[in-house]
Amino acid sequence: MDDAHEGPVLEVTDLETNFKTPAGLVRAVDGVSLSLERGKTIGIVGESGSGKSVLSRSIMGLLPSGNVVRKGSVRYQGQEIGELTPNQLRDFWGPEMAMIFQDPMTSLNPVMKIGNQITESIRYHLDQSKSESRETALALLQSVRIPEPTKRLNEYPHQLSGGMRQRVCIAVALACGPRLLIADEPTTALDVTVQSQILDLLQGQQEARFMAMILVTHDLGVVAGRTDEIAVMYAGQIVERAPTKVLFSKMKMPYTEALLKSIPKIENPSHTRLLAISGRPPSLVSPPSGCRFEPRCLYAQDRCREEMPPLMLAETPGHEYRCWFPVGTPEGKAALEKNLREKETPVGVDTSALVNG
Amino acid sequence: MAGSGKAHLRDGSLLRVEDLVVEFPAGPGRKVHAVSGISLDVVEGETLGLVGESGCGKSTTGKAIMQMPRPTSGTVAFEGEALTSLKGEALRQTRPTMQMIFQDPISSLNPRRKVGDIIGEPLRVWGRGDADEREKKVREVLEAVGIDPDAAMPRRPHQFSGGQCQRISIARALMLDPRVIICDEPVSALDVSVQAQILNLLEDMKARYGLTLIFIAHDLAVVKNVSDRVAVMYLGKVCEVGPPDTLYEEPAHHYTAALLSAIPVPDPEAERLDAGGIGGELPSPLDPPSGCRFRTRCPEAQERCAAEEPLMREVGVNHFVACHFPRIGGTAPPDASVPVTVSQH
Amino acid sequence: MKMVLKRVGQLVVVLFLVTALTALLFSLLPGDLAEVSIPFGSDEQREALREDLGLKEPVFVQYGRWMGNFVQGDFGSFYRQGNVTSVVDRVKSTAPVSLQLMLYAQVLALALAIPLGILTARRAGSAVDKGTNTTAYALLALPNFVLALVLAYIVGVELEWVPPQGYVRLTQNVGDHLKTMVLPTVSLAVGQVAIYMRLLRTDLVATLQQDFILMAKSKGITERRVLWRHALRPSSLTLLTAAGLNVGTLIGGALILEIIFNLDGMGRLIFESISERQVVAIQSLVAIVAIAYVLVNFLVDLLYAVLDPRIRRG
Amino acid sequence: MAEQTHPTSTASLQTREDGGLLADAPPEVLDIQPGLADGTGPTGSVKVEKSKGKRLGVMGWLALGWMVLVLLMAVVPTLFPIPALEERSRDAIVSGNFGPQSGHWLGVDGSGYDMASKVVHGARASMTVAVGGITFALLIGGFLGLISGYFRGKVDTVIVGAFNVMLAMPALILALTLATVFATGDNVSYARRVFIVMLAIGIVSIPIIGRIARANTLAWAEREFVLASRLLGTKTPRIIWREVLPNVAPAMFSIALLGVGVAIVAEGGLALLGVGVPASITSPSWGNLIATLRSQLFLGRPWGVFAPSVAIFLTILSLNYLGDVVRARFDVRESVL
Repeated sequence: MDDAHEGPVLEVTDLETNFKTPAGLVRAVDGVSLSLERGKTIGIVGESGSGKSVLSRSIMGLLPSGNVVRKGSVRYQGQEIGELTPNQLRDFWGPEMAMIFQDPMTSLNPVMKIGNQITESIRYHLDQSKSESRETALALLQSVRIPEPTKRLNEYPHQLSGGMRQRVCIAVALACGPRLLIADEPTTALDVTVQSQILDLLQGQQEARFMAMILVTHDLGVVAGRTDEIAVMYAGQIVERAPTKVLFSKMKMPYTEALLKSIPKIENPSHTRLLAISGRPPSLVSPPSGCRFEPRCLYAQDRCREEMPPLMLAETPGHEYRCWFPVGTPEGKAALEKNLREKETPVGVDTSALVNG
Repeated sequence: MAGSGKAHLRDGSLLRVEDLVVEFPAGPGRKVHAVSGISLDVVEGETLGLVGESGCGKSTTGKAIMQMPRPTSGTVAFEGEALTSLKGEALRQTRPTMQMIFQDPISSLNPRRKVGDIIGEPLRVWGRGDADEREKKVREVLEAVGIDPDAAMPRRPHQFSGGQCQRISIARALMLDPRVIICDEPVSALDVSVQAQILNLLEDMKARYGLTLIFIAHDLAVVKNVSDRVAVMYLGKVCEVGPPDTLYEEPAHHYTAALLSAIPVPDPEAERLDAGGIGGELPSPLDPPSGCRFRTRCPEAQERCAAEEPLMREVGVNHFVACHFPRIGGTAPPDASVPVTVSQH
Repeated sequence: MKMVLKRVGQLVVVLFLVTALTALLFSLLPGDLAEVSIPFGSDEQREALREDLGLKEPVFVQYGRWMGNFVQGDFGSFYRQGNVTSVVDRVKSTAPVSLQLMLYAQVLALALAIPLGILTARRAGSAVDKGTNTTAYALLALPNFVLALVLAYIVGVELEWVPPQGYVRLTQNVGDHLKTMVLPTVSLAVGQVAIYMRLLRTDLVATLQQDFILMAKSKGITERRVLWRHALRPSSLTLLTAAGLNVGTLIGGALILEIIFNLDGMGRLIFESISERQVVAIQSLVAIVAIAYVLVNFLVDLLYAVLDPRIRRG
Repeated sequence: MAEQTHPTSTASLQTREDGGLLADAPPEVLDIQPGLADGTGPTGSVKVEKSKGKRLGVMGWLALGWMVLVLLMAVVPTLFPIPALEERSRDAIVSGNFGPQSGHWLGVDGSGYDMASKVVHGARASMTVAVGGITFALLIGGFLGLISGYFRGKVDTVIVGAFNVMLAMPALILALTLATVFATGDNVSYARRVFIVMLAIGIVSIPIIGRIARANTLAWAEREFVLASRLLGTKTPRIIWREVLPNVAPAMFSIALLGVGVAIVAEGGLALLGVGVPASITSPSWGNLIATLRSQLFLGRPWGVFAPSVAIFLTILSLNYLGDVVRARFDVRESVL
């Protein structure tokens, strides 16, 4: 890949990723489009089963071959990823794109020294000698702020704490200087104090290396202060996408609003009643034909069940949402008020909690 | 430590834990100091939140209160009766008064039994009621936790989602009309939207059945939401106890402050208070630091912190901290009576 | 070091219990041992034998004497009509036969099972995988003595490629030695191949689904390297344990095959001693087998620590 | 080590993201929450649950059919249209044709006795010894394993030590010793010999089944539902019986099915060593048929060995298959040796 490429590093268009299972076709990712510029970070937020992890692996081309059906386009610096042979794809992994996984306890090989786990891709992709690669690994460990890096090179993963292991994983991912870093729930398995250290580290490295970064998480708090743009996923689809500040200040999608309201907030007094989202996400085998959030939505009307809303543009540039009765609009307000009056939505979601709360 | 002391204990509490120590053998001559002399109490109808990061001993504390495993030393008293001195059948007789809910809702339910059997089991174990009365009670409690009894009773746990399994676990804990329920990370394994349902349910059940709760979790916001009193733990010790609103507003312990500043806030405009976080690694529970256990990572640590273990003292209304140099309340007075705890190793 | 000491301690306890149990068992044997051993001897000969074996003394005294001799390398004697042979001498002549048989079989089994396990795990679900698995499945249901008899009949009797029975020492003639060993070795190895292959396949398939394999793949290194450097080592642990535990099965199998193929090995020796009630010899032989078994498993534990660094410390 | 692995993977569902969901997601389940009668819908999706691997399948039915046949042979051999055991075929000896022929579907042995008849009648001794021995081992080994895994500590140390001592002696040699000591001599009855062979096979299987039971108990007893039951005040025997055993039983049962196969082989091995079920014209077992007729093999008359060998092969194959079906059905992991 040459640096001369103009435009976004990554362009995803109508990406679909389905899994064949005995129960039927699971539509894990369903028509997702997004693009990402160099030096920018996009946050992908969703609950488990929303398809966010499948999306990130699908972008990498890292899905198992057997039972996966993939459609749509993923272009990395103009190159269509789906057209690459496995060998070409391997040359992409490391120097072009790299990934960090959720659980640092299981994502390092337990029987291999840390040094070797870092140097193997350096030696393979960058053709460095054994001693050169060791120097590089040492520098990497220093840059991810691991104390006593020389000693660590000869240690095994079980000798490190979770936070240290995630730092090693970051060093492994950064080893060949990728332009796109995908961090798939990098801090979910970590304690809160370690989480902030790791997020700071990722942000620092992303800025210093001018990388594009995809930060996948279920926690709106994690992406709030650290991304340029956020995409909210629900049941395999992007339901809202906006620049970070716009999303929080002018959210249109009832799901985004409900998600934010269901989280206990530290500044609220104790025993504040939470606005829980009733029910649970729909089956990905036979999702509702209308809006996928409709069965749980407080704004839902008959139209929502009949017709799937497309991604619509909001007034702010770069803000898209998937809703017929968006939050903060006259239609949305009317829909909500109607449901409040009738104490329930057309499918029977109880709205009285909202009145009491 | 983050320290010892019992200044924060109250009179007339329902459950009183004093100097609780739990140690596990870890090979010849070594032991894990999981819980090292903590004291806590809960008054009737209150929710005590126990918060801390992984490895701080909060779950071990919960289980030791239930005498499962039995603590190495210390006393646990329920309405003045020391559970720690009861054995065998006498201890078993106290079981119905305290129940527990666990983190992993799927592991909490026997996959080979039907939900109706699982929920009815406590009544059969204690021989309460006849078959009809038992079924009536099962139905009542299942409905209370928001599960349709007719659909649920003949099914097995794997046919339910994590959130529903957690509801079923709560129902089982309620069957014997307990006075206290210890909730050990009950929402950590659940998605955010389901988490809110379970938290609301716990509040409802507490009101409906007049429960006293001990709520153990690592998420400070969740703990604040449900608690009347919060205890922060670090490496087997309690560092700070207080009412949630004041404790979160004005943390006295440096560790609490660091924890609070590390929470990611879902608001891009929020100023990220960079309190420097806490550096360093959690010390090994095999060989904890002398004096205050937090001193190896504390930004304000001084010589005294290594030599002398801080005691609990009141720094605000009902707000207690075990720290020599807390963020509020001034330096602790010198106390020569406190023996210097030096690590044996 | 601590581990070695602990292991030696265990070895001693196991040996003591195994031999004591054997001694106790044989003391329950009905009839007079001297009578059974030399049915046609004179009364004086029997009396001498009783004296020699200490048959008049209580069991534990007999046992103590045996133990004293055993640790000094004296394994006792065979008492037969008119002659007394030393157990040590017989062990020296028979042990190599059994060891060769087991070693050949184990090497052959692993040499076939490891590549097959890797191949089928990599192509899990493919025709090759299914075919290999079905074959392995069938072979698992084939007792080694059945296989041995069928092979002896087809290869030895019908085709006359190799002698159906008998043994030639390695030092006598290498070619003939291998010819006599091929049928017993194959008979013993086939079942093991199936077991090992299936174990390795299962473990590899599980390992290949681990996060660290995904991580290794995402580094963009070759598939070969992912398989050999990352997946194989953590997957070989169960196989290793199985190989150690299987030594017991191997010894039992060797015993049967030595009888079918008429090989003069340890198994035959044990069989003879038991049917002739040579109590002292049995105790020594059982002790030797137990030592071998425990030692092999000790070696397996050491290898385990080499393969898995998590076990190494403390 | 391998023994510590958890028996099922359901727990991972909650913590792992989509990867886990797709790898082993439960069926999209019914939604029983109030106010959500519609939504994901309780209909349709529940039925999808039985996936392919869990049904018996053609092979499973064949295996089951063969085992039923074997049991019929063992219980009512008279059901089968076969010549009497004592009947000899003059024709076969005269013509020198010992292979399958009209009236002798499995051929005849070197002395002209019908092999089908011997195989059918041999089933009783073989199955008695194998099923009886394994049942004995299942009761004793299963009990010891449950106790050992549930209580841990000293009880565990003692029981595991006993298992290890038993395992340090190769099973066949131990069985041989037991059979020699208790079942040889002039005036030992047939029934006593069969009983002792059965017992010998049972005793050597105890540590194997015991280890499986223990490893599974260790894993299941760690589950929180067991802790929950203890906290409810349930007495220990009830916990073991109601909470632990139902989860450990599938693993024990599947290993017992394999164990019956191994026991059939062991019966053959003991017969070859001369201490099995005593052989005579009227008391065949599959093992003693092979043992007594094997010398004919070298004389070019292999049918005496082939017929019982095929019976043994098919039986073990069926048992292994059924064992796997049990394992797949109850999601038993193959982690334990």
